[in-house]
Amino acid sequence: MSKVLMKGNEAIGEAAIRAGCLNYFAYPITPQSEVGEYLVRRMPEVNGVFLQGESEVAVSYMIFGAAACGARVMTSSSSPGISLMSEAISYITSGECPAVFINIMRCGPGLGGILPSQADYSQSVKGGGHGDYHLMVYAPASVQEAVEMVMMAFPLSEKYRNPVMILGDGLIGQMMEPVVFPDHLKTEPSNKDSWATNGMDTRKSNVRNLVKTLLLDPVQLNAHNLKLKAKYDLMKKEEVRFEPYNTDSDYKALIVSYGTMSRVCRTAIDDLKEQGLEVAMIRPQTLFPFPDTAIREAASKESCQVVLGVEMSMGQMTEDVERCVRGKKPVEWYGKCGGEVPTPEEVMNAVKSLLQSSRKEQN
Amino acid sequence: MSKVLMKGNEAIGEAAIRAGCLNYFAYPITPQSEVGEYLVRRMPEVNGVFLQGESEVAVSYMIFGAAACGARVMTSSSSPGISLMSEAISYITSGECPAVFINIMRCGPGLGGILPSQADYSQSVKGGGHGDYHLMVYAPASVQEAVEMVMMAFPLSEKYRNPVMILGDGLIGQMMEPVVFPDHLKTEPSNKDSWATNGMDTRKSNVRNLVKTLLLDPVQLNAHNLKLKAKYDLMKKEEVRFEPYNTDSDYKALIVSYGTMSRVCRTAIDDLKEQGLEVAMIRPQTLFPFPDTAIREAASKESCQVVLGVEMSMGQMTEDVERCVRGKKPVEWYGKCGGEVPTPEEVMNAVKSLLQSSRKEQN
Amino acid sequence: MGKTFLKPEALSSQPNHYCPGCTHGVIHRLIAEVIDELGIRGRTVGIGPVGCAVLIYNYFTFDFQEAAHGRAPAMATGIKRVRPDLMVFTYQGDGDLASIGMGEIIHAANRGEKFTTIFVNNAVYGMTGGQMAPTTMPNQRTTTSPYGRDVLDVGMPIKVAELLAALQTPAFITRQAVIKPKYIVKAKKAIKKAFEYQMAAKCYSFVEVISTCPTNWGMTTMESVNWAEEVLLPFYPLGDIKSPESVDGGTDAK
Amino acid sequence: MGKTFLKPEALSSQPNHYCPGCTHGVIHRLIAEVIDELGIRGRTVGIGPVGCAVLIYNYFTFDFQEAAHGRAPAMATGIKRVRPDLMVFTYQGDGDLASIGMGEIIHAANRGEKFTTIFVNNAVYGMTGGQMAPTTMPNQRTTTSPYGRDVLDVGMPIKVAELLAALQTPAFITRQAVIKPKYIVKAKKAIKKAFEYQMAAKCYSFVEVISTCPTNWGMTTMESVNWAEEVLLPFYPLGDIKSPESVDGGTDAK
Amino acid sequence: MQSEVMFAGFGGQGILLSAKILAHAAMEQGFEVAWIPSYGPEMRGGTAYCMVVIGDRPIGSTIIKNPKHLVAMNRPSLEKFAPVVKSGGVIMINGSLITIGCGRSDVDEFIVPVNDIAIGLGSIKSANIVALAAFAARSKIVDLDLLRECVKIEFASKANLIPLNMRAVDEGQKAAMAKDK
Amino acid sequence: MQSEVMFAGFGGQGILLSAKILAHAAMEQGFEVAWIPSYGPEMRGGTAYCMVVIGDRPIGSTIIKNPKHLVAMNRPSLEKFAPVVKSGGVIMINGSLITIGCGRSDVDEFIVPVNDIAIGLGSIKSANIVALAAFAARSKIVDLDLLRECVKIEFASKANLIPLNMRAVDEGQKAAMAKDK
Amino acid sequence: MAYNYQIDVDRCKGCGLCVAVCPKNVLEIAGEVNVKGYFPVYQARPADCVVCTTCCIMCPDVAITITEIS
Amino acid sequence: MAYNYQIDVDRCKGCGLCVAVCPKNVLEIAGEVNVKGYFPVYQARPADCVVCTTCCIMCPDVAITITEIS
Ligand SMILES: Cc1ncc(C[n+]2csc(CCOP(=O)(O)OP(=O)(O)O)c2C)c(N)n1
Ligand SMILES: Cc1ncc(C[n+]2csc(CCOP(=O)(O)OP(=O)(O)O)c2C)c(N)n1
Ligand code: SF4
Ligand code: SF4
Ligand code: SF4
Ligand code: SF4
Ligand code: SF4
Ligand code: SF4
Ligand SMILES: [Mg+2]
Ligand SMILES: [Mg+2]
Repeated sequence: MSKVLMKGNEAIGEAAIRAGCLNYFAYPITPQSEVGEYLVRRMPEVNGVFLQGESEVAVSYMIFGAAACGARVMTSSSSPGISLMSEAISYITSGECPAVFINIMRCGPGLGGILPSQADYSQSVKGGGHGDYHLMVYAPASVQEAVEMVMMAFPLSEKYRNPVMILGDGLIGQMMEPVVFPDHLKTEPSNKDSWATNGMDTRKSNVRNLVKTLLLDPVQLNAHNLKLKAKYDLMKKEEVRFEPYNTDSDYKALIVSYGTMSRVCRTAIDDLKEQGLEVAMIRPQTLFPFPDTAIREAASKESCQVVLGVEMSMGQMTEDVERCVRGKKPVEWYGKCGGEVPTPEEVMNAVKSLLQSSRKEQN
Repeated sequence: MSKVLMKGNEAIGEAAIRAGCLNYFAYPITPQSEVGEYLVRRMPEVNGVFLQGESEVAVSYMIFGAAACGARVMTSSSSPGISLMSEAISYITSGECPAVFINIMRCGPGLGGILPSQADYSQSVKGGGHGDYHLMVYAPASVQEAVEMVMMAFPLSEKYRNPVMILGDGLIGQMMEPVVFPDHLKTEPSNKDSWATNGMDTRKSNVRNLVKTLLLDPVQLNAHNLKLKAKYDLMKKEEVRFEPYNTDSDYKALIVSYGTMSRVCRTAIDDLKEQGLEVAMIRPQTLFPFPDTAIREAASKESCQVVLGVEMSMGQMTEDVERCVRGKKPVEWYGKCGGEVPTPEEVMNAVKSLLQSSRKEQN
Repeated sequence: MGKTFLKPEALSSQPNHYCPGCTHGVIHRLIAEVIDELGIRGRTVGIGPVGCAVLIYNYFTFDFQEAAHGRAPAMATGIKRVRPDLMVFTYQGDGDLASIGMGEIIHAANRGEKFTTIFVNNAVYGMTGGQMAPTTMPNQRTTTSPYGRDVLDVGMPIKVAELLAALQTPAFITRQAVIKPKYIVKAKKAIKKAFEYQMAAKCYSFVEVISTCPTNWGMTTMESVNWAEEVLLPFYPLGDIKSPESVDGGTDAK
Repeated sequence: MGKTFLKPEALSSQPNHYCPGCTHGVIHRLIAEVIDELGIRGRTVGIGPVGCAVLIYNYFTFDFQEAAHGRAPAMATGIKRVRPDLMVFTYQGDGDLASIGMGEIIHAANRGEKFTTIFVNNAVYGMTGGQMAPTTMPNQRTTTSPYGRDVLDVGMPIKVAELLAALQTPAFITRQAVIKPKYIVKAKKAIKKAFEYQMAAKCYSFVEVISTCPTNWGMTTMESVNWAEEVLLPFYPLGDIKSPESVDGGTDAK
Repeated sequence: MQSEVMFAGFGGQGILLSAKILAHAAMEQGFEVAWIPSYGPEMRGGTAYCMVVIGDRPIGSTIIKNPKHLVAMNRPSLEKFAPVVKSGGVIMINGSLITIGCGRSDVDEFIVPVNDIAIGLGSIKSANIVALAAFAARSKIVDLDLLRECVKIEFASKANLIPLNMRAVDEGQKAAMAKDK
Repeated sequence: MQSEVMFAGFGGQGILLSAKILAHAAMEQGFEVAWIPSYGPEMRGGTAYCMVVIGDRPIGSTIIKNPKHLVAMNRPSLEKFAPVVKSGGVIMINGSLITIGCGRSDVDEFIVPVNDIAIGLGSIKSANIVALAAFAARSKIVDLDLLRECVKIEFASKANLIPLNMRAVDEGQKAAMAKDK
Repeated sequence: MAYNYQIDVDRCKGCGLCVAVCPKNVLEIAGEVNVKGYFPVYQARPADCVVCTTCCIMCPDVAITITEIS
Repeated sequence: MAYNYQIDVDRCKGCGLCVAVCPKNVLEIAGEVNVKGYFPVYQARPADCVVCTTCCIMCPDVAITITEIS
């Protein structure tokens, strides 16, 4: 299919349909309402389901109910709405149902603002809800990548029977960029008869299925948690995705940055190169699982003096960078939030002053 | 006041009253319902307010409203209930209102079970809600400590104008232990006229107060986030609390463990000592701020070969241990969840096998 | 001319965990009998509450989902929207449905979702140890109204069936009881009617059932059924309150 | 015999951000006038919604709190329970109050919380760009009902005032409009009455106000007030629906 | 030195209460104590048990797999816990409901028909106090007079029950002594 | 090589649309493009602006403090953005609403009374297309025929408006040329 | 036609509801507990039973079943 | 008694509601925009004004005020 110019939110809606997701439940919230406004028109064309729920809490359980009976489902929201979904997200992971959540982040905390932000990193990656669980979290840096990640998300969430979140900032949702849509996925969800509560007749079985999360016996519940942990460990082994940039140079500093913020960093790195200063970047495409090893190895490179986490939040991701660098190099944070997007110039200055000070320390 | 034998949940309720908290809003949930069942009888005796809200979501905003007009308020809940409060918690931190949240954790994810667990570490410490904020999080290991932490919590939440969470496991709530109650705090909440929406007449002023979290101007919202960050940095400087155990021995292993889990570890350490094996422990009493330095320094000790995070969850706290140890020593995790509480024997074996394997590695 | 009586097929043989004399068990059996008679066991999905009936999935022999506290109507909506051919019912207590779940039940009913709700009104939070429910009677003592429900402080009990009947969207709404055989027989008919409306994709259907909680009422079984009959029934009158046939979906009663 | 007209003291001098002809501004002014007349500015706390009125705190000269979407009644409950002497009102749109906030408004009303709610019914989500609200009329086009609200799919509009009136707890519940001067004069009287009930700690008071949204209705100002009068008012009849005096707190109307 | 007592029986047999009174008495005697109930959702008619930990140092782990002593009020609890009691411990068996023994020679097993004694005293309700007193007397874990005081304090609000329960203590104590001969 | 165009004016002046058509044309011409609107809560009547980034390499930062060009549809936007335009850029001024100049000598400033031209064409609504065409012709940033095609595609659903907007393109183009003399 | 009236002693919780509703006063609570510790019912006066199933309808635990025996 | 009828031109959004409700048809929308880009109202026929405040009551923006002048 040819190239089209499309707004991120609408492209995400279209990508879902092409991934065979014909069921969408959501509650409006800026800056992602266009996802629903697009799908309310598209779904009837494909005999799909569109429903505006009465609240994010309700929507999150509509998703659970629909996913639990085997449907391919998606919702989209933004930060406060995701907070309200956190109980259900915990339930859905424990009930091992596949589902896709889109979070087009706005600025917090509280009502905050609606401009681009990455302040929901911890909520998405560490678990906003209660209990030991993880979402698989993808962070697109362009509309094209958002489309590809949405289309990957469904089969992956079904493979692991775990919800997947696409974590984008407001720019991803509001920006128009050229998009080429991959071919449709085969629309039949992978066989779910082994667990989905889709009615015994549907699966021509007289064994009933159960989707539940209550396990009163501690031995069973511990085993269940170990089973979930095994899935997360497998994701860490198999699903890590990241993009290295300028990593074969003899870089003096390593930037770790994701989403649209990483595009600003890329520009900064290009400009620094012209100024004769080599800087590299690891751009996590999956925030969970996080590219621990890639970052640690990149940080270990001889030439690299310092690691800088650059994010539109107050160092949430940088904490993970610190963890995986294991003290091999000093780890620093640079960022802004509240809708202020650091410019390439600001990132360049942050890197330079950092290198100066670290040079000072050496003297 | 003399020693009394009291159930954790009831002691927490009494401690709140002695801290001058005469306003309690909550929704029932096991294993903490006794907090409310105690306060519904006690509050009338002190002309206090008890209200059972219709849901945790509603309760969390009752807390916001009451706190925002200057009252000293508390709520208590358990894991799923806290998830439902996460939007409000984000609002309250952004609105800079003091309030105390009790989370007597149960096992997740989902409905899970009601036995002791520590699976809400990440939710409480990293922020279950959206945006850049932190709760100050205290983790009591005994009923007595729960009482003391509750009574500290109110003045601290007012000092920082930030909510404080007491994170206890089911044992803290359900266990009876001897308690000696500290004297009453002066019941007048610290002066809040500079910000509380308590009515202009109340503060004999014609300047009105505003409690809000919307900041559409990114420069202002970034500044607001920096202001909050400054508070969290100050907490990291001033409010870290931890208990070292057997740290002046030449310990071969360092355990990091909190809450009732740490009591099991203490027994394990005593028994290992008898067997001639020295092991030390850092017990974080504050989970945020986390005792980074104390743990790093303890891990750095010559004799220490390995660091072991022991928790009733799948390694949530151990990630923070890994972060602050900065690769100085290998960091491992041992734990169970779902209501299975590791026994001293199990902890002892975990430590021993760990030391063996690390010895192997050395050969 | 005796009659025979057997455990319905839709009901599992597992003994329930309810307290002696708790009528949750009666309601379970009636649902199972109706599902057998309608022959829909193979395409039914039940949704359990969080409440004493949290283990309900153990007592039936068809697909079941377990909801979070109060959210069963949202889950049922999710199922019916993607699989209208499945027969779906929610089973909810009065804390679950009328307190934390009020928003979900009102909106599901108002959208006219084509599922059935069995609403167990026992005037108390059973599972968590007897706290006050929205349906708790004036002056009734509970662990969170130890001196009796003070209506001046916390308001009157909520008549959920009448409240839902005030919505404009056509629906079948009825109140029944299972405290004595004569009521049980009627209750079964009402539950069957509710499922029939769903099978016809006609409307949302809601059956409130007055049930007992001897344990938290602090009464013997017999005291419980009598208290329910003498105190609850006058305040919560039995019978059909609204049906989709009634003019402009308005209420029958009044 | 002319009259004078001045900006009330309770209203700030800051120009509002509402679209031309949006009647949110009229409602703001009426509230301010009532607060001036009752002389309660110094002990009033307003609670704003998330909706087009999210910046409402800029337009008044007394203490204000900003709620999360739909939760204003819970915040008001928090304030009134700890400071019954403060005069508290919530200002909420129909998405805020009738959709996400349904549970909170019903329970606050049913507890008989002693605060006042100003409910702005403009049949649409204004702030977020014109999505369907629970109050959206049958066949009304919105960005999430582009072919018109299909009542068979999403149900009938919710008559919030009538729904709250179906609760048993005594309350003052009225519906007004601000689309033409004659309605505005009545609306002000009703708002004053609502605050007077609160001052007397008599009951919960609720004023639904039919308002316009020219921008999302896609109409001129005049088209808007006329559409509101011709389409909304017949479905949402004006007048007092319930008062605490009426027998057993029941409804006046019907 | 630390010792643990497991009280176990049916729900409704007053297990939690007798355990609490023992903990209280031990506290008054200057020991460190912890009272750890088995809590779960309201599944009625099940087994109820409660652990009391008594020590002279701050109590570490409250998770005890092998208690020192056992007070078994019904058969399922005896079967469940008898095997894990530390050797040298006391196992008190409610002879009124339990017809078997614990089958261990390394513990001090003794049988008291607590229900029958309680019924003899006029109310089955006092069975848990009879058992408590019998166990306390036998194990000498706390001072009996202190225990009496704590029973009084516990029933302060229902003063009319105090005489009954005092007699329950006496009878329990007698039963324990009796066995000594 | 990358260039950025800032479109700015009142809400309702069709800013976002003309920016979108430019981005579309550039895309069709084989460039990398990004269209970045200013989005905010529905505060009507305010200033609306939209940035179009056009480059021959994948576009990095979409946060541009100094655009190459500016299309200023009203005075506030001219005052706000004229100072930050890169030197050598084009600044198109809507002469119908703006009576001042940008006060810079290092840019190619030119004034087009787009409202008047649009009214002349029969509908003020076409002003944004006039401006777009004028700017495109002046800056030569995209091929004018491609632009025409994209205008047609944009209005495909409202075909009756196409002739008007074709004329708007012509007039805009003329206006730009005119200035060349 | 003959019927087989069965009380599953171990399902019965001895709540007594059936006893109260039996029109013929056939049922009584037994003296010894079942495995669960409850005192179950039994047909004290089976001869009086008219096989009306009222007790079955009332029983929350489906402890009573009635089958035909040809 | 004389009155001072004031229209705050820059508050006015030109919505025209006051024009429509004025019983004396006093008001009209002006031809030139105000600072916000709106076309404000003005009293086209001030002589006809009966100072009834109907326009003030209708105005959502409190753009019209009427004061006494002694
Ligand atoms: C979010 C959440 N809040 C609270 C609880 C605790 N809880 C479990 S059941 C229940 C109430 C049960 O009462 P009801 O719905 O009336 O059912 P019943 O037990 O009376 O049949 C509560 C408050 C929970 N599990 N989850
Ligand atoms: C939790 C949450 N969900 C959704 C939103 C997005 N949102 C803001 S206002 C609004 C609806 C506003 O409509 P209404 O309440 O009718 O007020 P109006 O703008 O019409 O006056 C929505 C859905 C939000 N801010 N927070
Ligand atoms: S607590 Fe009440 S509702 Fe729950 S099982 Fe027992 S009697 Fe039934
Ligand atoms: S969008 Fe509608 S409600 Fe919002 S300000 Fe504009 S007209 Fe008023
Ligand atoms: S069948 Fe009828 S008569 Fe026989 S025992 Fe049951 S209730 Fe009594
Ligand atoms: S009703 Fe059922 S459970 Fe109750 S006594 Fe009769 S048979 Fe037993
Ligand atoms: S009503 Fe007010 S805002 Fe509207 S035109 Fe008249 S004066 Fe201007
Ligand atoms: S005061 Fe009355 S007459 Fe004068 S302009 Fe206003 S509405 Fe018209
Ligand atoms: Mg109940
Ligand atoms: Mg609205």
